[in-house]
Amino acid sequence: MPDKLEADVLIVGSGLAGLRAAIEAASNDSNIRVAVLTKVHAMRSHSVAYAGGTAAVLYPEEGDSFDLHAFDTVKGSDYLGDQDAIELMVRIAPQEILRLEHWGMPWSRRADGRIAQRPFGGHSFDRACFAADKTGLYAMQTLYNTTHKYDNIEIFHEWYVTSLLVEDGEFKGVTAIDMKNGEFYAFEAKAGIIATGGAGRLYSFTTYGHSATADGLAMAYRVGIPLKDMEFIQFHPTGLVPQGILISEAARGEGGYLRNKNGERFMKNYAPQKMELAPRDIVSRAMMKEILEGRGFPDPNGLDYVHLDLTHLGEEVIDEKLTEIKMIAIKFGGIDPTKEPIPVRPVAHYTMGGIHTDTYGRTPIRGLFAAGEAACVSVHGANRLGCNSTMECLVYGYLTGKQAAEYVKEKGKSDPPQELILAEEKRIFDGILRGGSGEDPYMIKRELQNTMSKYAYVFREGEGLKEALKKVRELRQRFGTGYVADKSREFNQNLINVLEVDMMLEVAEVVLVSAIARTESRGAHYRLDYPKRDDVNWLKHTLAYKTADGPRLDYIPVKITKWPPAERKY
Amino acid sequence: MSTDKEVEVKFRVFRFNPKTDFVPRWQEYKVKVNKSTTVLDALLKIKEEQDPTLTIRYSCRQAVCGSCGMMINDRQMLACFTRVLELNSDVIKVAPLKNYRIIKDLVTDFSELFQKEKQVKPYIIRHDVEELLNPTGTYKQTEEELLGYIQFADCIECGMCSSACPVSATDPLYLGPMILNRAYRFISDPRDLGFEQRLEAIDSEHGCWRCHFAASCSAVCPKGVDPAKAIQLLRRALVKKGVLGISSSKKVELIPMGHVKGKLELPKGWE
Amino acid sequence: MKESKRMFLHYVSGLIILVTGFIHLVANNLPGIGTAIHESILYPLNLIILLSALLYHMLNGVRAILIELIPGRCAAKAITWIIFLVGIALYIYGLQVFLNLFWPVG
Amino acid sequence: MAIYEENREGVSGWFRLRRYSVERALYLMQRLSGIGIVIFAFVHLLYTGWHPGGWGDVILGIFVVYHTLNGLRLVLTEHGFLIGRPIRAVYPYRKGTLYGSQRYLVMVILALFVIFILIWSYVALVIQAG
Repeated sequence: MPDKLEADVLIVGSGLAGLRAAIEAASNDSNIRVAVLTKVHAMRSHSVAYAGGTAAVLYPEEGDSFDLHAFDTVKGSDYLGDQDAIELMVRIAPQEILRLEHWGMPWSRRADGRIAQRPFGGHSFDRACFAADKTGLYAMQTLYNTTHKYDNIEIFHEWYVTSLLVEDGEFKGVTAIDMKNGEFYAFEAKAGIIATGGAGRLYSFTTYGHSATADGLAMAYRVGIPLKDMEFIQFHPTGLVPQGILISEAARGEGGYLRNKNGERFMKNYAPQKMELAPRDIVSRAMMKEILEGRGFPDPNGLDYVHLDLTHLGEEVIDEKLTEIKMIAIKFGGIDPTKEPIPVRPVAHYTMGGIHTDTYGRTPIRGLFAAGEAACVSVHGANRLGCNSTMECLVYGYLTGKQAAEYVKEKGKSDPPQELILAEEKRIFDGILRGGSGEDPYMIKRELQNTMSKYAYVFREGEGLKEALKKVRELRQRFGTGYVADKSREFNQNLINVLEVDMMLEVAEVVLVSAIARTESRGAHYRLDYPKRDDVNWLKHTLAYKTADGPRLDYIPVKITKWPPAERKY
Repeated sequence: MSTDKEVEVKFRVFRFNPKTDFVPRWQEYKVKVNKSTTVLDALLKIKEEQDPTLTIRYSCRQAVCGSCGMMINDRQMLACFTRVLELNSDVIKVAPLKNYRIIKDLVTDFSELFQKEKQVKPYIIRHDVEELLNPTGTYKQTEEELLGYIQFADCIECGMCSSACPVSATDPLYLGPMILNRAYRFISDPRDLGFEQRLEAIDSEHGCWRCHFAASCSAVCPKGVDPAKAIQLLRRALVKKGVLGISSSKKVELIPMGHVKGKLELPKGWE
Repeated sequence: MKESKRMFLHYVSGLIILVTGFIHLVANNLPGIGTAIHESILYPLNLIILLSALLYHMLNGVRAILIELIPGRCAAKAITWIIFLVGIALYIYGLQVFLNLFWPVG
Repeated sequence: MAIYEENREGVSGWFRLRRYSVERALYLMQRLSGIGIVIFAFVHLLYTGWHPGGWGDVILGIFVVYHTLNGLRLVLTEHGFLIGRPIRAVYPYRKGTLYGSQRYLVMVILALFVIFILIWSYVALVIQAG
């Protein structure tokens, strides 16, 4: 029988949403024991990489308003976002900005000492609060450091959660492996929050770190929670060729240009008003169109690109506000952005879909919440605006943390079912570690990524998606239970990688099935065979449930409060 | 762009599992690399194509998460921030960071480091507790005040500075550059009022006075943080305040923001 | 005493050694002005200051090295005390040497 | 084995100078010269007025002069002088402690060191012996 550990609120994932939730739950009552389980060191979560900023209405006296922010978000989402949730979110956002400010966040400032804001794609007001172009690093640091303030938060660095323990529709805990010594634990908890981030590593050309392997999504999916809107994957316009490292939208926010082979600012043909600062789906499609029509620069690896031109901004602006971009361009691209344009191409960047939750971040399982990119509330609908994701992480981290704290106060001790724990231990150690069979997981992963990049990229097509689905199912067959070459217990990364690929295959299937079913083009999901938005048939969210023979799809309506669907023009 | 031809490079990688092996061994691999291949890319290529048992800690691959600090040719470097060909050597020696306990292969144990971090109370300490939790405005801070600490806030906690430090080489209790830098980041923040409360850890026998300005920490820092500078400025603050008794009072103005409201209605439990 | 005060004295004593040590060196090596200093009644005073500063600076330096070499929570305290006692003993010995030097008994 | 698992450099870490900045070598020399001076001072006090003489005096001079000059540099830098103000780190990074005034100070003390040692050697080997 594996050892047992206990906590009141258990948080899986230590990114922005996870840490924010931990702080909220812990500050609510010092008797609530909060455990954060993370498969990396908490500070290594990929939230550290976001650069641009966090959107919030800070200066209504200057013309911004909650309604304007909500409308921008709704319009950006191609009217698929739930408007009640969006209104709730934008209302809480400024408070979160100020909380971070009070906890030590070095927001960039105006001359009068107040928080500065910069323009961002799709926003009709300059409302992205930023800290140079390392906002994520500073925000993560602020939150991670603040967790030290609370003695009732314990962070379990490098613990890999393998499954959720659910009985009678109620959350009971998780099973996890302590990677350091390979011990298997059952972790009892009264409430759980999943904040494991997105599924970006399904693609080979991606801005995500190596850790974003959709674990949380797959675990939730396996215990019967539907995954919502998984066909919507955002492609950020500017990923550095060839690594895929993100060149933040801040580069365009500060006035960078996109140019094609002829040196032309081609965005004038696609979004004449907003130009480079149109929403990401539109810019990405424009770039891909330029590339496909032969106006891009060729790349020997097939990663054709266009140019992001910052040379006219001057060294001073780049040094003060775009330092990280300068570092990335010089070190990884071998290009000095003050002198040469940067080669960029649309890159997998964000999973709009995720674990199905209601307006407040609650999943259908009692006691289980989801927050951040792993969740789909849905506030981003079919396309997310820049800076809104980190706002969502903070706001929903706060909301779920608060609710979880309230929830556990009235709960007795949770008692997870033994047979589930034993079965999971058997599956991992007897089934995979000692007795695993199947092909090399790394090759499977590479093939999966190539398939997804080829068929489920910016432009999609029914036939291609079906082809990809066939391929993914074939990969699943070849993967078997998963084969682990490294038989040792201590820090068995090979085992973890196998478990990750297992989860990725699961989620990839959902993405493809959802995408095949949606026969329209909306936001980031653009079907060449159905290029029009279809509000009559498709103004609804996809829900994918796990069944023995693949995902079963269901649909629920979009909540509309103030803004009926209209044509989207920038 | 990446039209450059591929070159074969030899890697000598440190392999050791303290639980099962008696002594470490060096294993050699040959990898094809091009101009843009980083050491991390090469190691992952080894892991995925040649030896899945090789254990490396890695995550973001863009020098911002701080996972992949290791000894590359005997110097602390981030594997993702070092291009293989930039090293100009035929054999590349890769070993775990010095002065941390080894968990396996290239993975080292950071738990002591994180424990030390907690000792210096790395968060904003203020008396207005209610304002901290439910803000009504923003603390005024000019860009100039920001510049006083922003360099030290750039730390990604890769732990390489503490690994390079010659004092940490003999004294495991020494807080080390990473932690002292973190402490000074908060002490120099105009919003923070917790100077006295951090003294117990900083001003101890294993605190900031064990630094002897070898500046190796700054030499290896991949983010331009300059922890040596932070430590010296920290000592300056200690001497100024603790020894000479010159205290500069920190006063931070709160600029209220009317539209931010604290309370909201949330549903309770599940229906 | 706080570590910062101890180390501040370390720097101060270093500077004192610089001055008094220089006088000591000149007094013992240069003819003329050196001899004049040597015969002044302030010379023993200079020596005593030099001895105090030197002992402090030296032993504190040794203590720092030992603390870095022998880690342990109690070790640092023990080292400090031992060094302190050694310092007292050496200081008494030094004073006695000076006594013999300048005011020899018999 | 525990010693490999512990992975600590120990005293050998002091001598690992390659691939780091020059300040690390200066630190090592400061430490070694300090230990040398301590040993001399004990003997000097025990056998009142003793000094090695000749080349021994030259070596002692090297220790004392180096320790003094570098010590003066440390008095300044370790209290935050001449290492630059905190800045916004911009790639390619220039670290104040390894660059600018601090480095000039290093050059100055090394130059002074050479000059003083030459004078002292002349005194110790020629004048005193003569």
